[in-house]
Amino acid sequence: MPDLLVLDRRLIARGVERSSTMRFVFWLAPWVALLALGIYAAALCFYYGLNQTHMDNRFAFGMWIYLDLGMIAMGAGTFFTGFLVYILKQEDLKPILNSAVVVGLICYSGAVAVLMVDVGQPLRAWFTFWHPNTHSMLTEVTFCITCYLFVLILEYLPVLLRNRQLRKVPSFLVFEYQLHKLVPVLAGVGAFLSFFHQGSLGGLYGVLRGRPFAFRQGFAIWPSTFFLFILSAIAVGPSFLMLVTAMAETLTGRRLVQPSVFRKLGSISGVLLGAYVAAKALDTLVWLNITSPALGFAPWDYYAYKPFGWALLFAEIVPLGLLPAFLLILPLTARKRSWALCGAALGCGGVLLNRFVLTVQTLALPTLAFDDFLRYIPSWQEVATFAGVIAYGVIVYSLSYRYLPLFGQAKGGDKNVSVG
Amino acid sequence: MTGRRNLLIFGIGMGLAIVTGWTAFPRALYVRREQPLEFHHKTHSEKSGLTQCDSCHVLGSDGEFGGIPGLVTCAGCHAEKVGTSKSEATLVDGYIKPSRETPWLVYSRQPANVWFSHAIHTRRAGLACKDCHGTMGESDQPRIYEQNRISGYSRDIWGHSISRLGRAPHDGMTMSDCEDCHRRRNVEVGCLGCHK
Amino acid sequence: MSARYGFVIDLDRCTGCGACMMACAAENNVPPAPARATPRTGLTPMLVRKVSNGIEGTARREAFIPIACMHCGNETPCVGVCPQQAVEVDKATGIVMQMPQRCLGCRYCMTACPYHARYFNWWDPAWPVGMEKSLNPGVAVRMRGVVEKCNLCPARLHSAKEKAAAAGKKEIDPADYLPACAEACPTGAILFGNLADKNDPVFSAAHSSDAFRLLARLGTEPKVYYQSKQAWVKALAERDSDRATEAQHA
Amino acid sequence: MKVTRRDLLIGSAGAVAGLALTPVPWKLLNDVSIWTQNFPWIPQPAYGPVETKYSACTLCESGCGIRVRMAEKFPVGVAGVRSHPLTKGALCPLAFAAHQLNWHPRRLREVRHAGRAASWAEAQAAFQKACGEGPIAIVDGRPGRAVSSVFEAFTRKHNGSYQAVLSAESQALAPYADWSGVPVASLGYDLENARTIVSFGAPVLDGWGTPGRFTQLWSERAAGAADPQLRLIQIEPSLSRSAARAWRWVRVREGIEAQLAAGLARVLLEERLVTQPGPMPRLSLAEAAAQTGLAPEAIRDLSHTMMENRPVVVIAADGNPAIAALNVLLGAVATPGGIVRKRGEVQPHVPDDPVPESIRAMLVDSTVPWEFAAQANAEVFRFAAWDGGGDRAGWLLPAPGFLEELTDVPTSPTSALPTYAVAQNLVALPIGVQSAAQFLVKIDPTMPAVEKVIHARCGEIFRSRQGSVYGEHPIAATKVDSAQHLEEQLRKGAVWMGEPPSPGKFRCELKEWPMENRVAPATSWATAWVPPVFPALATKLYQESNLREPPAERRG
Repeated sequence: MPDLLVLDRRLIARGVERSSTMRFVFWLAPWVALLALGIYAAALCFYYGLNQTHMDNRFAFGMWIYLDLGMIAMGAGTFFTGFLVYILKQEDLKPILNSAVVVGLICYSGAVAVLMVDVGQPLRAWFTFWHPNTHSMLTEVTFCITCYLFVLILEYLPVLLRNRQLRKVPSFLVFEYQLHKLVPVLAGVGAFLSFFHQGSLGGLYGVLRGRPFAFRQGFAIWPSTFFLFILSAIAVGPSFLMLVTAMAETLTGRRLVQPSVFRKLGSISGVLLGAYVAAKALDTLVWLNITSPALGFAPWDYYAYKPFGWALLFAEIVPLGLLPAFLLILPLTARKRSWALCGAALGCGGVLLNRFVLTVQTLALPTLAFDDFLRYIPSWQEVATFAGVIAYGVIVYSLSYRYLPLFGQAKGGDKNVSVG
Repeated sequence: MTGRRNLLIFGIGMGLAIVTGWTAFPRALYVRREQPLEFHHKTHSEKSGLTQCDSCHVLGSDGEFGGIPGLVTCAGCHAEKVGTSKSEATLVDGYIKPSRETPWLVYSRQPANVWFSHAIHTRRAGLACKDCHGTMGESDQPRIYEQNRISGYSRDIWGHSISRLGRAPHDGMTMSDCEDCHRRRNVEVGCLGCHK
Repeated sequence: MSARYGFVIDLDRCTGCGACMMACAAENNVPPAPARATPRTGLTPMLVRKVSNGIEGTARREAFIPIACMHCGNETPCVGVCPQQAVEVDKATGIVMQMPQRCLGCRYCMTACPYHARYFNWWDPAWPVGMEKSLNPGVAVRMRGVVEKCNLCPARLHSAKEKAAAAGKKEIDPADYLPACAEACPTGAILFGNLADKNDPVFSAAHSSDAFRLLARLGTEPKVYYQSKQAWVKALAERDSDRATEAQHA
Repeated sequence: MKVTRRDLLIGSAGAVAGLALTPVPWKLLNDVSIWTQNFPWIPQPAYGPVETKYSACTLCESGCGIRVRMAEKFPVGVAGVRSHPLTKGALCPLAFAAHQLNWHPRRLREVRHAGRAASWAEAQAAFQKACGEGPIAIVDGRPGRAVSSVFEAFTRKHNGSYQAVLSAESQALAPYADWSGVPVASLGYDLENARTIVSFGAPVLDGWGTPGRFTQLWSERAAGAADPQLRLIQIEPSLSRSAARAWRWVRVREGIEAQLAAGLARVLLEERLVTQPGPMPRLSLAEAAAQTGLAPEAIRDLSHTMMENRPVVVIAADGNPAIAALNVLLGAVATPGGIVRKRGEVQPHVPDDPVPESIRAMLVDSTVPWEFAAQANAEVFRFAAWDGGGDRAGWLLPAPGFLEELTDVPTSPTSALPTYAVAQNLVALPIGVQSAAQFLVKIDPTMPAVEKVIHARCGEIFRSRQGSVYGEHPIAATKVDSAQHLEEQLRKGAVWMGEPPSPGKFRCELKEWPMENRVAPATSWATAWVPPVFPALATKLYQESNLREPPAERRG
């Protein structure tokens, strides 16, 4: 125990004050427990197979895919801020960059982990690289996500290497310095990769000719959802960063970034969200009136089944699309932190709802004339596995915050209930 | 100074790994097993005057391949002990008398998910046995059967060179070997053309 | 010349006995259900579904629709989506082939199939002790965690090919290749043949006025045709709006 | 020089880098994937060559022709035989997985007495003792077989009685037998010549009679057509498979078949729809209508429809005499398209002996349905290949399973033509398993062996010079050169079929209209299926799909 204390102290950067070791341990404990539970649930799935879930032949994708899509969308803030800072030279966003990298790393590694549980034969997953089917959106996703995960790790390294202890290793310093010069390039590559897989995640469902509820016309090989996903992801990415940072701020009770950064993120989010909602509405109209009828599916059929009525579509576009866009654009509300955060939350909610509709509702709706609407409730193993990933995220973020300079060298001590 | 030392240590670790990986690993990967009997293709073809493979490894009228001849064929000559070898005793007392089929270890046995038709490859494509089975027919003692500890496959499937470089044409029976041959003869078959 | 194998199933002749399902499962070494399996987690490469005209009382009519893989010939939904080429349309036969040994079990193809004709191995395949001796040598048992479906009884095509080769013929004798379900049907409702061959009975049957295909408007050109003289059965081909409004009121 | 922890770290880093340049990671990755493709715990099918045999299914009395694929001495596939004259390649759904039955968890392999393990010797001794004390009875579920005559001979010799448990199809023919004196086994339905078939709840399209015979007739002449050659009218309370596919479905109340028959008879007689007069039912049309839940008009229409295109024949689900009487009234007895008498010498249906009040011991053959309730206080010797569940007092004797026993297959009850087939023992009998015939021969060596009886019957058929033998290609019996050859053919899976029936030959007298109220036995979709268990794959039909309702509890 004592040497744990010593180690903990040694790892914290000089001149930075963090909460007491005990307090930190208490904060982590429940999350570690949750993570353990998640690992146990995943182990069950590996050992007994996917009969541990409540997915079935008709609901072949379940909660995991939905939340993967959600997480990846939220993680979009990383590559996008990187893109803004290094490519569009928005230097003033730099302070949140490190934090953004951690968030991205968590979202992507978490998603990949869950995917490995989700597939029936993880030991053969590498076949995708050996025998890739270049026409498959999933191949695109797999390649991009894996590559981007490496990029994220490379982006994370310099942050990691600035840890007080690691700095002591001279060669590491050199390495970090070199790496740092590389970061803009990485940001560029990351942006490129992410643009693509955010898109291909959307394409995943847009190409499903056999599921007219999800099927969309598009440009070249990409259905419209491909572009909508990119747009929606980069729209709410910054919002999510706002939320995370705000959360960190409340938990640590410290100002971690300047309000100006918040406002900037907010306005970017708002504008993009507005654009997205417009595009989304247009796309919906085209689909309802042209695409779907052409495949022999009456639009109102989709919304005939409760609880997934028209309300869902409305909610996605107006209260969770237009409204947050305004909240984040209009100076009146955008200047107010609370309103801005509220807008950010709504925006994220809207995109999460969009992912839900595309993954879950698509599978719940019948295709054959003599089929019925399907129901699916995830099993505890599914929920636990995912909860484990959330816990993993919290743990990684907390550790990174405590031992690494996430928001520049934020000096000064923590105030109230602090966790970092 | 330290830099060079580190480099040295790094190199040593690397060297060790490479050497073991190329020498010890292949040995460790395969378990070596004896055939149940000392069967000599050479002796049998000389004694019986049967030189054609398919005079023992028959092809049925509807193209079904007989594989290794059953005990009945052996019993034709070995109903009683011929010679005094230990293996002879095992054959007669261990298998023929209790009429137990000989548990041969088949070097070229493909997994259950592979469908290979000898009829198609010999009759239609006109391949010779040795094109795939090499000089099996002239063997004057049974090879040791090497079985992959993980996949359970015979070593003949992967081929004897672990790197698969510079192999004899008939050394190796992996899917890519089949594909190569098909590509050379531009024979196009789908997955289920060879899988079942 | 390349064949286009398919079915023409006469729904008026189907009594829903289930012989096709049993014959299919036995031929293809499909394992029996574990205790927890349900109609939604089962393995039924050939599945007979019961449908009705939706009326209660004496006016009620019921029919049975055998559903196997439709072997779609255009924009085959499951082929494009598979990330590692575990599904392909065979050039020589038009069969949509599913390769369990290549499959990683991502189930993307299952979400892509509008006919729900693909099944996932949720459990390890298991038979009562000794029953493995009753397995068909022509077919490999699939492992847990992969997708499987109707591959049109490849084992039977294999032996047909082998027979042809042994006889020195290039083309197989059509009589030698009949999938288990078609062979098993006691009323001859399941007609199997080469849709590309004008002299084949399925060709004329598929082009008869009573023939239709399920969700034809998706444009996937399924190679399984259905046939019925009854209007309400034909109406099941497409998902029309009445049923939706029906559901609205329900 | 001193090796520090740092050195170890760097060294192993080097090792990791080095390994990447060796086959280790790559070959392992590959082999592990191959391992996932052949998990060791997944069963492997047989490897050897496959041979095809022909035989007859013995799981119910239909005796369908089957083609069996064998690998490594065990059946690996069952299919129908197109050239079979009666079943024409059709089988019931369960038959396609019948080869799994011998491996069923409920398979009996050891003698059990009062729920505990026992030996054949004990069972033999016990039965011998019982025979000594007498009287005994032998219950046969499928009369007319070679073994049936062994049973009969045994009972004759050891002051016992021979009892037969008849299938619903045979029971339905019993009234005609009573009225005409023609044995049930000699009667049959000439469906091929009928043009209207009225089924009183008989599952004519779902396992009734011989699978394939009527279903194919129906699919060729009736399916889907608005005005079919062959009209099927199904009278049933619920929309069964037969009702769903019938030309007309008449929905009636439960258990009022007799009343409806009476109502129809009234209309037929009053309106002179039938030529010959018959006894008038006591029930008035109004009463019949009230009890059946149909409008009088509906009953009148129905009787008119029945007469519209003839010949018409009525099929009962069980031995309800009122429905049989309807056939007599319709003139559907001893006429083409009705109830006919099979031509030639059919294996005599062994008549039931009168059952003594108290029976010392009862030997129940494995062909008797598991539900059969033996007479109380009799010591029961039950032969069965599978344990149907429920704790049974007395002896449970492991009988041969699917294809494990040489037996003959007499004519299926509904058939209009006599048939004869032999089922070979294609599979070796497991240790500890014995058929009832073998058991009896052990007790009384003078009993004829089944082989002998079959041989004798083949001789009779050869001498009768009737019909044809349906092997790969049918040949007239007159062309068969010897009884020996005929027997060989049959043992190889061929089936003999006699000449078509000639009209007349017997009459049914109706003194008065029979009015017997009985509730037809509930027919499950596998009632004809005698084994008390289902093949493992049957789960496809009810558990893994909604095609069929789950079978009753006793099913394995």
